[in-house]
Amino acid sequence: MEFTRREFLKVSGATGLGIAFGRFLSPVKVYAQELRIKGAKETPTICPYCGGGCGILVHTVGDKIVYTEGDSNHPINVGRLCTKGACVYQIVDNDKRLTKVLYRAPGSTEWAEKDWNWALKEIAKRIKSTRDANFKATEDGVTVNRTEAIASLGGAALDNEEDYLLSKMSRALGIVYLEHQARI
Amino acid sequence: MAEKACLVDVTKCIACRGCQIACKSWNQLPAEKTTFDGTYENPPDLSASTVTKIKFREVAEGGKVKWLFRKVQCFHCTDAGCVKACPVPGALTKLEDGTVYLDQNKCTGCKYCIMNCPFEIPRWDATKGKAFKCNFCYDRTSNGLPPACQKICVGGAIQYGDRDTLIAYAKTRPGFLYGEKELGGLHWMYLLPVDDPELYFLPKEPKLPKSLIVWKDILKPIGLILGGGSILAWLGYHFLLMPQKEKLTKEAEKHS
Amino acid sequence: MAERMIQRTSVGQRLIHWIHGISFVILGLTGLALFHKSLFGLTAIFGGVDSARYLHRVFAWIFTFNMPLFIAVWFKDCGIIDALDRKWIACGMGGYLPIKSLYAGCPPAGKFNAGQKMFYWTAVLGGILFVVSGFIIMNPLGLAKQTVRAAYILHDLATICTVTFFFAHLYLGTLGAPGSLRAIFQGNVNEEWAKHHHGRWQIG
Amino acid sequence: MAGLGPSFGRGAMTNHWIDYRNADVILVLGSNTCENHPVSTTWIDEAMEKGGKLIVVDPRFTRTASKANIYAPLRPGTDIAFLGGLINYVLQNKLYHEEYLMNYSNVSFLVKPEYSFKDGIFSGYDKEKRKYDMATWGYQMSPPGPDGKTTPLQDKTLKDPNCVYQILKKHYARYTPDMVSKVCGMPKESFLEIAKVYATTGKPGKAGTVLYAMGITQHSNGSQNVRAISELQILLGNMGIAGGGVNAQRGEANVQGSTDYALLFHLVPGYMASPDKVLHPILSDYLTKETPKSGYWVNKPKFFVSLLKAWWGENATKENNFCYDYLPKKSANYSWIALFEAMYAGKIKGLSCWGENPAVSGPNSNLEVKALGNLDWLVVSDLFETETASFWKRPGVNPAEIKTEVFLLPACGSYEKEGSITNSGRWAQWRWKACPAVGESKSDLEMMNELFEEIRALYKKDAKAVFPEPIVKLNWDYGKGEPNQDKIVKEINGYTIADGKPVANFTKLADDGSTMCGNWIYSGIYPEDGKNLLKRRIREKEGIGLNSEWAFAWPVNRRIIYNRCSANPAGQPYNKDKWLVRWNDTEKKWETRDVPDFGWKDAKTGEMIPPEKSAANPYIMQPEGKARLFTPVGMADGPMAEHYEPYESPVKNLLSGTQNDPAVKIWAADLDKLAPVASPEYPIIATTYRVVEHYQTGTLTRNLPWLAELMPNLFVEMSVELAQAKGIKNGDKVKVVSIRGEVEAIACVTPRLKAYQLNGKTVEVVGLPWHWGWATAAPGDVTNKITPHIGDANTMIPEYKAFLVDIKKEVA
Repeated sequence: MEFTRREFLKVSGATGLGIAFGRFLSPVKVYAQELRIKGAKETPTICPYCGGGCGILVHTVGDKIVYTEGDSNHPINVGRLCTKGACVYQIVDNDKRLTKVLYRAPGSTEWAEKDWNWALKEIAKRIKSTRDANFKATEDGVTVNRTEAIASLGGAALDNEEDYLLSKMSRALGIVYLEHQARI
Repeated sequence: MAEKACLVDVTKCIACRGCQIACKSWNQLPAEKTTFDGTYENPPDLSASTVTKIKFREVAEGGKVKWLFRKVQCFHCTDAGCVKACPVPGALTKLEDGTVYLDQNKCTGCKYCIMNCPFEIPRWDATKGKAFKCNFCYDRTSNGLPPACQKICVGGAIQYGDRDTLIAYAKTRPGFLYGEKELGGLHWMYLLPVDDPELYFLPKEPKLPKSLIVWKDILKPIGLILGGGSILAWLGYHFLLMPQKEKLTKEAEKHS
Repeated sequence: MAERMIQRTSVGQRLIHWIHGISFVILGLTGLALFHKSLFGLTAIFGGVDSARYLHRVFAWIFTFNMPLFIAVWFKDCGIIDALDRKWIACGMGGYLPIKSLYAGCPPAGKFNAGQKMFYWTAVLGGILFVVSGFIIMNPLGLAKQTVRAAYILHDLATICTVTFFFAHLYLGTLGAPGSLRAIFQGNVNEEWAKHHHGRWQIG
Repeated sequence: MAGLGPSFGRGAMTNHWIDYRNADVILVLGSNTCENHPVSTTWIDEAMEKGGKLIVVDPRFTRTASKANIYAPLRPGTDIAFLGGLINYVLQNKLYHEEYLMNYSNVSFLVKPEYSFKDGIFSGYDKEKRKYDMATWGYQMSPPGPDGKTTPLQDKTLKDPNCVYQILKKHYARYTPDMVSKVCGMPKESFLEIAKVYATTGKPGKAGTVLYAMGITQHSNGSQNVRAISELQILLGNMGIAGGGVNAQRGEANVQGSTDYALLFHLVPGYMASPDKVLHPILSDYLTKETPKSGYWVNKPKFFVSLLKAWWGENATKENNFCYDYLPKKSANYSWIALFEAMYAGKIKGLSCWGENPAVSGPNSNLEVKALGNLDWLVVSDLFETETASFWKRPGVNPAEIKTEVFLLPACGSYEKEGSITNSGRWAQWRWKACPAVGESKSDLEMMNELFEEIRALYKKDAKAVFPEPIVKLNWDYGKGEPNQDKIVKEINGYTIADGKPVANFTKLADDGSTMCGNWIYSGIYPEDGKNLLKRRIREKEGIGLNSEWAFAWPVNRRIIYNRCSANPAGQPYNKDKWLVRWNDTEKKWETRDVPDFGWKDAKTGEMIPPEKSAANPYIMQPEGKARLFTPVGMADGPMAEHYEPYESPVKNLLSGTQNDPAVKIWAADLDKLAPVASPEYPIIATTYRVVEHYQTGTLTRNLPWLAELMPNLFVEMSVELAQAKGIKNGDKVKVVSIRGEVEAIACVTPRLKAYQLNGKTVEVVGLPWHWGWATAAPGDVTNKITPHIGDANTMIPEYKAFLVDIKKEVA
């Protein structure tokens, strides 16, 4: 009889305790869930946005990016990030990214897809022709070796090594209109 | 195991909303289409894809201006309205570390939790046909990592750790602790500079809806008793009372 | 002499009764599964909670559209409770509560006794309550929280009343009164049964 | 950074982010640091936890202000009035750091009697040329000593009227608290409260730091704003100490690096002037004119020759002046505004934009975007399609009429390639490649390498090419496609040519052509083959946050520059626990936490140099070895900061009869219009700024859904009163109109902005972020259509922060 009575109570669910405290369930044990970045490779990088220099870890599985998060080992941001730093994942995982060289012909209303080889050759031709057509060797008897017909803007977003090569290339070409974000 | 919690010092929050993005980034939640309608605050409300956000309030008094920010997400209450309301075993559970975990695999989309949370936190995910809310980054915390929003907070406004330690720490700080007692104790607590929770969009004495208690703790048990009882009653009637009823009515017929 | 059979229910009454009955049972089972965690096992019948709720919504529509017909087609027989019915109730539910002193001078039941009329009204009022609160519960998002929370309680109240009473209806329609089941299946009963159970029923 | 160089000898942030936690008082001026440099919040918070005070002075009540202990509003363009007020307050109440001042600054130096300042104009002003002749600002020099050297005369009693102290005192006497309140529209009590609190950092052992950004520099007297900060910080002895400094918070991830590597018309890598036609016709002119008699810059020839060797290798010989003539010589101002004026006039045929989006970021955008149409060809390298790349299909133009050819090259992102960047605290950190480049995008490094190879090939083939030598003979051999990183880093570090061994640092460079070095200030990053210090990731266990083994801070990994001043002349630290260098008198040696910024050890003998010697020369880059309260040279518009009104201002200048900075170049193309003073048509002051959710022109943020969700549209912040007056409700569409153009934005009506009371006149202020443009998934109008084409006298940085507009309610 005992068993059926408890069975009965269980079936009806109206245990006296249940009514009084209303808390039917006691807390459930905690089990470690699988981390979605388990086994991902972590590559340190520095945030591309402001001048803070905060450390970020990029998690990748094979070639695919899965997650980015603050680098806890980095002394400047101690693993923390701001609004933009938190979002660097979407710079790569983004269907708006340019994936092809694009060319716009004079007067055209559309972009045309081109390949790198063609583009770099055409750009080189234009640089040479514009430089040579507007090159000034001397001014008031002084050697100046410059062209004022080509300007180069950028890049506070480039790496140091890129800035160095750009500085070197521009000066070798005789460019004086050399400016970038530090000026505005 | 010791209960975990987060303590938010609202005076340190700069509303940069790194937490909103860290949450979406870790939990892979989509962005919403929003427009700027006169306030920095966006998106305007929680949703199934925005399970944490910062609420803004500009206060101008006596020539001085204050700009108040308060992070909202599931409070992971001890007496959780959603856990009590949820009819599906295991869909909304109170875990030992204090997390109130909504398991979307089990959720059937009845919306009871949405209707019964005193803080109006769980929201409807129309695409999945299920409810969703902040799960305290349970996959992270169960592996010893802090929640994504806590880790990223650049102002140091959010601390994560043992609930008791955080309460003891909060008591040493200026300001008022919100969440120690409310609803049996919240696992997201707030250090407010003034004893005015409403100023920070926090209900003064949050309570579970009376209807929920009536519904779940009074009506349903009674229902079960009546339901179960009436089956047994009629079985008992059949053997004990039906013969007498037949005897009584048959006699009456003979006389008439 | 072969027993004379008497027509008790029309085809329409029976059809509408069964539409209402079957949907009520299915709605009951799928609904009770969510009534309390202890009953959640009922969802297994329907292959899980999601299909149980899907069925609940399907039969909710059937139940809702059938409701007006049910009210109309049974009103004449069970809708009107007259003085004699009340007297019948007073004497221990026509003897169902077998207390000799009460039962004395108890008028015989009409075509449908007061108990059945009470069950009719419970089913009707409960049904309407089910439909109104049910549709609120199904689409709560735009509504005021208080309204939805009230709907939850009302839906359960309707459940408790109708389901509890339903067990009576089930018992009294089968074991409680042999020979009754035909009334809702074939539609006729034998004369003897009619006289015994429904003395006041002017047959024909 | 043209205010920092003349003041201290180097033009960079003097301390670093983590160091903010060592400050007793933090003054945030001309910066919304919590929004635009959010990591500072972490360290400001730590400073405040230890009882530090945060003061924020900003025209708007920003999210940074919400954290401040003291906030005060300041009319845009009046920073010097406010700072002059602080300087005056410190001088009048003698709250300066006496010992620091007497030993480490030029406070006691005597200025030539010919120097004068009348009604806003310093002596030596040429009205037509709008330029100063700085001769009269020089120090009085002693007759040449036995070694032929002359030294500046001093009056240690500070009584001589020509001594810097007296000049300073007289100059800033006009900046009374009342004047500050009238000019800046700041309540007097707020000013006095701030002055009192900030002046406490003048006490020895106390540290006060000033955080600034574009809010200081983007004015017609931006460089002098920086000078004013520097003068204040020298008076209070806050330079060269932990928790102190003048912290220029750079806006972009590697704007420090791009400035260090001289992507600026007036420099070559290492902050050396680019050759000038008039000043440096030949190499010897350059070396003599550009090399001062004393101060560390005496080594400039070593750095310059090593650079030429790095660029033209063995072709650069003593005989051909190390190919000096291959460098183009400037004979004009080719800065940003000048560049677009020239392009607008059709003089520029080709433009390349490397991760730059001028169509949105440049001032007076109507002119600049029109100028793009005059180009024959345009090359843009970026991650997304930018407004600059698609200027030919911007709203309101017919593409058929625009003849410019455009090449849009897909660039890969920061962690799709490898390389280093330098943050605002001069830390050069390495970045590793985490995943392959998206689509067919390439790193800019690879683009440049392949492009240059193509150009060189054309020049080698074409016999009739014009002056091919600098190209053909360029030392450019980085392999095919993606260049070898180590090779470039080694070239930058410099090495001895004979054995190709990297130099330990720039002290090893020579001017005889035996060494080559791409950028002397980075020398030391690659001291041995295969040892790239930029990749170091060793975090300090304890200490005050210097992290000397994390990456590399130029110069020579010094984390806090001018750190000799953290100790008194006898070498004892002013602050016991936050010491940087310390003279151990018993063992007669220096104990150092940071790389000393002074002669502390004899290079040859290894002998320790006693503190008295370096106490006389703590600012090693300055010829006189001292911090300059008064700058005899280096500043085009005056030896001391003086308040002038922005070029578009609602009021007359109360501090002098000179309305605007007299040394600023004024451009006169048809679209270079400027509203007159107190213009009735444009009565409202406008300022532009950034929000934490977006970055610069928005190319890298408006395309990111999670960020576009937070801040989807362009808005204009205005006061409640202004909105009422114009019948504008919060969220309405409005037009912000200046004499140059108009911008459509959504009204953000807020009490965080209030009208300014300027000497009896009420003037409203509105503010707009400038991140939007017609491209990307979250487009908007281009704010810079309404900003002026007027720049600072020294840097030519445009005056984005203060100009005049009117607001109109959108009727449609």
